[in-house]
Amino acid sequence: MGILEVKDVNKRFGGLQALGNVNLSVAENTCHAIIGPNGAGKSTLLNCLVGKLIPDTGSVMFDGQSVLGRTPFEINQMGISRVFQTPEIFGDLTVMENMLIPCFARRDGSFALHGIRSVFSEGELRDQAEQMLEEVNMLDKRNMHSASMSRGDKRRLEMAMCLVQNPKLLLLDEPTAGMARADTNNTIDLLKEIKEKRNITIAIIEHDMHVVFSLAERITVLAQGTPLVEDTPENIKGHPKVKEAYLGEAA
Amino acid sequence: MNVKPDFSKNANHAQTAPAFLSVWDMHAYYGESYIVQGISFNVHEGEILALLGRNGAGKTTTLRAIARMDSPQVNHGEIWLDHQPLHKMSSYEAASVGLGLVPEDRRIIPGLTVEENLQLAQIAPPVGWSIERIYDLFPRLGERRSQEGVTLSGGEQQMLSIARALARDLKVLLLDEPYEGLAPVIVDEIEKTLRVIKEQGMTTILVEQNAVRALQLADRAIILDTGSIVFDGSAAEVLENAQLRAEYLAI
Amino acid sequence: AGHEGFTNAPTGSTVTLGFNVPQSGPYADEGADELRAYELAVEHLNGEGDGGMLNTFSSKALDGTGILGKKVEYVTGDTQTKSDAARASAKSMIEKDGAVMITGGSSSGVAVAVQALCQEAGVIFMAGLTHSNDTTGKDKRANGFRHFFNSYMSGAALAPVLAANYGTDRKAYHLTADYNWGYTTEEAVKSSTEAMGWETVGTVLTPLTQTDFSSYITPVLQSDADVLVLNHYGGNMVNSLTNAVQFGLRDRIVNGKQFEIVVPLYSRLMAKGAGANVKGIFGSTNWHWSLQDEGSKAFVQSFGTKYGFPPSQAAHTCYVQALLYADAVQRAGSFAPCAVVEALEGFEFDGMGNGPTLYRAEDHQCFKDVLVVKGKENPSSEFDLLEIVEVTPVDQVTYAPDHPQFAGGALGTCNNGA
Amino acid sequence: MDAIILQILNGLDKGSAYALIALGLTLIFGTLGVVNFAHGALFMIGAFCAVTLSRLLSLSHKVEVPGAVDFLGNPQMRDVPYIYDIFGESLGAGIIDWAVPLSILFAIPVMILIGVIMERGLIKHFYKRPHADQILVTFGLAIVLQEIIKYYYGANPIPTPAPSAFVGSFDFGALVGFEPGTIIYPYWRLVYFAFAAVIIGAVFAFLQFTTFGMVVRAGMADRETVGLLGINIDKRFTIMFGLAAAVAGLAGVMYTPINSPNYHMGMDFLVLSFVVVVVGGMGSLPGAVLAGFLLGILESFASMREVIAIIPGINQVIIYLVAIIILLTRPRGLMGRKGVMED
Amino acid sequence: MFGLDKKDASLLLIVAVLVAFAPFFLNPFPEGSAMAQFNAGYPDLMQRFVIFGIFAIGFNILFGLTGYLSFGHAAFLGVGSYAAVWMFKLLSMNVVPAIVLAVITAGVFALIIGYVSLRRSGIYFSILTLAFAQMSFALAYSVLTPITGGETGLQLALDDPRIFGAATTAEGNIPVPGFFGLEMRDSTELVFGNWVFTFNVGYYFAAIIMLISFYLSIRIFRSPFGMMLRAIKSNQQRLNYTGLNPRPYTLAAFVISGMYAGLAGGLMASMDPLAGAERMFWTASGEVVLMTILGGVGTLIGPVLGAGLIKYMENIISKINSDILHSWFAFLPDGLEDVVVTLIYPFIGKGWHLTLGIVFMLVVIFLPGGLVQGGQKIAALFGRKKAKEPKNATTEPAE
Ligand SMILES: Nc1ncnc2c1ncn2[C@@H]1O[C@H](COP(=O)(O)OP(=O)(O)OP(=O)(O)O)[C@@H](O)[C@H]1O
Ligand SMILES: Nc1ncnc2c1ncn2[C@@H]1O[C@H](COP(=O)(O)OP(=O)(O)OP(=O)(O)O)[C@@H](O)[C@H]1O
Ligand SMILES: [Mg+2]
Ligand SMILES: [Mg+2]
Repeated sequence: MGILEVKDVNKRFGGLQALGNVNLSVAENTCHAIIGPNGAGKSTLLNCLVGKLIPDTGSVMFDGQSVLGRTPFEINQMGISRVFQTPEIFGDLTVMENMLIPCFARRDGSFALHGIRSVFSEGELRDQAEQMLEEVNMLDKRNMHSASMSRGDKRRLEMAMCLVQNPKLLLLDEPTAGMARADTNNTIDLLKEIKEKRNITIAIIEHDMHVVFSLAERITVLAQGTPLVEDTPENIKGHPKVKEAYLGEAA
Repeated sequence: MNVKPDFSKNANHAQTAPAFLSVWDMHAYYGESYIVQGISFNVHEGEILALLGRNGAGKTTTLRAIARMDSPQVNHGEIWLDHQPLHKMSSYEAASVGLGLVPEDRRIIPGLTVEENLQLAQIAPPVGWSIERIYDLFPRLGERRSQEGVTLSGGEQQMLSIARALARDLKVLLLDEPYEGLAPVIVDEIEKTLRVIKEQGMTTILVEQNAVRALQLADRAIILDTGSIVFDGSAAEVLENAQLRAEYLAI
Repeated sequence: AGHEGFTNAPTGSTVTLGFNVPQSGPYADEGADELRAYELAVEHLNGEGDGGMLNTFSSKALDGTGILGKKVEYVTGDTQTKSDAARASAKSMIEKDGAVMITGGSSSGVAVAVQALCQEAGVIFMAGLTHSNDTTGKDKRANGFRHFFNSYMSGAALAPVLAANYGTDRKAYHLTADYNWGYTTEEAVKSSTEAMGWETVGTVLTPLTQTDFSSYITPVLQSDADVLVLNHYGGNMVNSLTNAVQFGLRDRIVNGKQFEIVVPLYSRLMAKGAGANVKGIFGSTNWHWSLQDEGSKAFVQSFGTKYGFPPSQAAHTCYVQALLYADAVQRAGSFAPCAVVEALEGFEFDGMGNGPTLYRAEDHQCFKDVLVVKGKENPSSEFDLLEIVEVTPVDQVTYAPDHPQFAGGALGTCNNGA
Repeated sequence: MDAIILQILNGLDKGSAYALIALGLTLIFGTLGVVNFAHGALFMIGAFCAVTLSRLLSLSHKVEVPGAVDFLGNPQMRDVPYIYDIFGESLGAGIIDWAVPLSILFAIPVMILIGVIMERGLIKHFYKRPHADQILVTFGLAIVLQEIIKYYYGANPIPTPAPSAFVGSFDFGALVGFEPGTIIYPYWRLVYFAFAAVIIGAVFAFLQFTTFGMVVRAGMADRETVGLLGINIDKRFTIMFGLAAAVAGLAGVMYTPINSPNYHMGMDFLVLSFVVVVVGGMGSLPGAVLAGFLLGILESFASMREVIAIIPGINQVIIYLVAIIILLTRPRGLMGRKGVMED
Repeated sequence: MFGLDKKDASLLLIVAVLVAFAPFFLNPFPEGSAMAQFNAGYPDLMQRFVIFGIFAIGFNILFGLTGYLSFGHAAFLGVGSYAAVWMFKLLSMNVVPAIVLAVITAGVFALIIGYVSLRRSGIYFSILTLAFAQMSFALAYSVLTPITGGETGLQLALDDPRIFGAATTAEGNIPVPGFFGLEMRDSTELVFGNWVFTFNVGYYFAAIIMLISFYLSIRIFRSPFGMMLRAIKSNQQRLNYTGLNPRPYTLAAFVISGMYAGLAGGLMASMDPLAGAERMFWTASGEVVLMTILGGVGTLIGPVLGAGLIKYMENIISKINSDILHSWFAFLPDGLEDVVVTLIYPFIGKGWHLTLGIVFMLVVIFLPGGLVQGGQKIAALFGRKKAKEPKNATTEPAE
């Protein structure tokens, strides 16, 4: 029984069957990759997990509880954090403030009215935030206006915001797209390390096979909304159907 | 190897050199932050130039400056395209003389369907590929033609963004991380297309984090670091120079 | 400002009056006319110009040397026809400019609000144009005085004329502005016409902010009413009358009678705004420049000479109020509000238009003749829009101080302030 | 029954005024995304185009009226319009009589010019600024325009009647078998209704059958990208603004015989037109028109005595009440587009 | 100091000093001089400055931080003043219960209206709040006349019950509002040669409340709550996926700013015990929006400056008439004097709206950040702070 159990999930957009009978089980403290051609329904699947979309049928259980019918913030409070395909950060805020908000969310729950206390008196949270920034190599940018960062930096920030929440399940939608090679490698290391240290389960969508094969312990290949195969990286690499439909020459 | 092109201060290089697109001593700012710090380079007709560098090096800024976007502001410098002074034009004028940009964040226009996004590109002359031909290259777009553009999957949006550039008759194509978020097979497909249009005489500047892939395609390469050119030479040279690769590209 | 036992006692050789009129908003033109009248009054008080009504005023206390020998100066302010703004403006006159008397205004809401303020601050308020019963009814104040007539008087003056012209067997339909002035006017007209035998078949309240009255007019077509009474003022009246005429109400024959429209309170500016639609429509007014008594003639002469056109009723009332205040101070020998109140209470005078007039002590309301007018069929100029049908003698419009339409509220005692 | 029919007519008529004003506003506000508090002022200026033209036409010289004296005892003067001297008295009077319809021709170029100047000179710099800044600048502009009109024309309403051919009413009821005189409707209001229909149709057609609408919509969503595609969006925005100003102005011109124009009539309509546009849904022309008619009709019904008797004061609040109900039940008004001014 | 960082503390201190010495600053011209017209140091206007300052500070907590533009905030001010006047009528002339009730009533109103309106965002939210406020205005002006006094406003009367206080004073007048014996309208004057400075109890009472409100608003701006509100403005989506529920935050901001408005309303009634329905009209709501933008949205002190400027224009420029103008330019030769007066005349007195409109446009065109930005420019000009190094990192909204 995995920490995340997706059963028979279906989702239609008008005439398009975006997800068809998707079953997925992610074991605790593993890294599970979801790959597949563009438009296969990978992001849609993640959207169903975090409450952005509600599946037409099927069930999604996390940690023994159903996530369906819960609002996004409730699902996050259960321990699921997500990095989006296009960076979603608080553009008007500084990097440090961006980091503090998830810290508050973790400490205080979905709503707490600290109307008078100063942000600067939150020493402990600031330390956590700084430490996380350090880990993603962004400490020097902590007072920067986050909207004016380059895109690779925005991605790293978003990932840091999710990691600092110490989620049980981390959902990553192409986290390294547009990231420089060096940072991609750092990210791989970081994710590996954090997964071990903090006992985090990771589900990752990636088109960069280097990342996929370095991180994933299991891989699901999704095509046209249905899982094609699920297997270990080695087997996937050699799988002829996957090669033809997805990997092309890269394999 | 740290070659800066040799421009004598007084000569207007662009009028003498055989270059097709020529950037001369360009300085670009976002508000008060000084990003592109005086770069000069030439691109010859029919050439593919790879523009490489770390996150935040200023690649996107350079492309946006050439495309004459409102930000960054180019405070100094000249940009010539085929003997026309781009630096005196606004972005729509630059587009009308044959410049096209595929922006890094795709910029699909909300509220418009896929087809309308493409039609929009063909309103102002010069018109390039027909919409049918585009659908041949990207069948997925054809299938989704009446879907709202922004609801496309990430990769589909990237296809649409490239397609929109092809829908115009371009002399110079600026590609900002065009492979991002695309399945490996599609990347192969696009690479082929780029070769084809190169044959037809299109000049291309390619910004890409996957440096190896970019260098295999490109004729020449420029490496940017914190807003300055640190290398300008043939693509093969970069692939061979391990030190350069390690220092600036981490590969 | 010094301390002589009352607010803003004038110390130097001058005395400052505060003219608080609408300078912006829909009544700005009316306010401008009021201001012209005040400027004229100041001129006359200071012995400049031809003296205007000072020559015809029955009291001869004023001699053209200012008030109690002090030259009259004035400050102006904008009421915006909003009670808050009017009070702010009046306060600045009192607190900053040291005005001993505030006068002006062009709506009852403003008059009542400023009157209360003056009471509290200990200065005299001489109301400008305010027609609601409340100003000298439930909201009366000891420091406040009204020369203008009121809703009750309109009703009392109009009813007999309407009965004489349209008969006593009429069915009236009221459209009434949905606020205090509208309520008092409707009540006044209703009760006095009903006393003549008319029947009221419907009353509908219309929002202040209404501009198109068509949906209120068409039900009139459906009712069996043969008279429409428009208890509207200003822009409301201009629009409702225009709409009523558009819908052909005046061409209708109902119950075998010609359909008629009545506008209880008329002003020249409103008549101008409504254009040809006012022709032949009855209403009442406080004063009109075509009056031929000596006072009116003198005023029209000096106003017309100075500004090139005849004064409005608002201008008249304001001019008269300024003179009455000055005269009261002169007679009392003091600017102290309580002395002025004493001098004005029960004061009888003549020569200011409207015939012999009484400032009644019980409620500080002037009692004088009221004019019933009618839109003129063939105006000879852009000012000649109304013709006087009848000058209703004062007795006919006088009521007891405890008349139910004026019930509630108390005058209180005069306040000299600090 | 006839009462209901009359109220429906009233509603349609009021609705056509609302729809027309909202149409112009939605071109700027719903389509260009500029919170234009000066829209009411444009409507008002349109109305004053009519006033101005009728004043121009009746420019006069003075002639002494023999024997009469004015209020000061001087000889009475009479105005004789120059146009009488040119065209003779009857034709001259006829032209003056038709001043309001003629003003349409006068107002179109004037309003387009005002719209274009306003856009080029001012609004252009505010597309990228926050809505708050747009509010401040257009509100300032509205005040300035109002005050200029007030300075020259005063604060009092100025009667501007319809041609005498359109004075009087049309007996609908008799046409369909009701008792004569029960369902009558003024000619000019019928004209207004027809006029509104024509303008609305024309604007729809222009935006529907050309790519203009799509380009402007795209430009509002993302100016930068549209520029990248070689489209001069500024020019189109200017045209759009001129068009919107002309629509607002024409609505104003035709409204003058219904209610005498005054300098603050724009402000009176302003809030209402914003409500209509938003209830219709941001960025939707049909929505704005539909909301205009809907609110017009509901307002008319709410002003009936029978209705007020049941719910006192309903006529005071009906528009806002309906607006609240619609906005709460339909997230983006009647037909709003997603993402337009939702943040 | 007070849990503020140095910059904020010094801002608070500067404001406190300005407020305390306002009677001097605002009356720079000697009595009787030509320029005395521009003096604003009289009680009513000074009270208005601080009261509208409170209103704008509160409004800015909602609009400046969350970006939710309420176009109906005047309703809360109106409700607050009605509540306060009713307290005066029923209970006593002490301002404390009146103000407390004003704040509570406005808060309850804000809770209801906010709960409903916050179901929508952007312009849809604005129109919802506008609709509620317009309904309140229309009803208060007409149907609710027995409660609100309608057109003439709710006033005190001689026959009010006033359970814990005298219905009338010894002289037979209506008593005035006070704070345990201190009457709000009491003033002392300090005469200094030709200068007269007025120190008014009501002003200082309101000013102290304003300083407290200002202090609270700084604390809110710098608190986690304030940060959440800015995050809502920036990206509500992300906030949701970060495990935070935006609704209670916006509602809290709405209620707090509604209570500020109620406080302003209560104070207004305490200075001048009358409450009129026009206070709730949309133009009144629009005014606070304009004040905030004019001063600088999201800045701490901006809204107060904006409120000051608008109230100054309304009360000072509108009072200049042609007589005063002539007396100013009397030194010019006659012909020239007339020309100058004719040129200026349209902009003063009854033309004050024109000047206001022009000021709005000029400020927003040349100072995109509002008056606060103007202040910064001047400060930069005097080189005290030197043009700060590249400002790509606007860490906090500017002050
Ligand atoms: N709101 C929507 N309405 C209609 N179709 C949609 C919507 N959202 C997604 N789709 C379609 O559903 C399909 C699955 O999309 P999804 O974003 O899940 O793909 P993906 O696997 O993440 O692809 P990529 O790798 O390109 O990001 C796509 O074809 C997309 O066009
Ligand atoms: N709008 C902006 N305002 C201010 N600074 C900006 C803005 N956009 C980018 N910058 C800064 O300019 C620098 C260069 O950014 P640019 O986006 O050109 O980098 P890049 O080379 O494209 O990086 P990436 O590979 O991450 O896309 C970065 O340091 C970034 O912080
Ligand atoms: Mg995806
Ligand atoms: Mg980039």
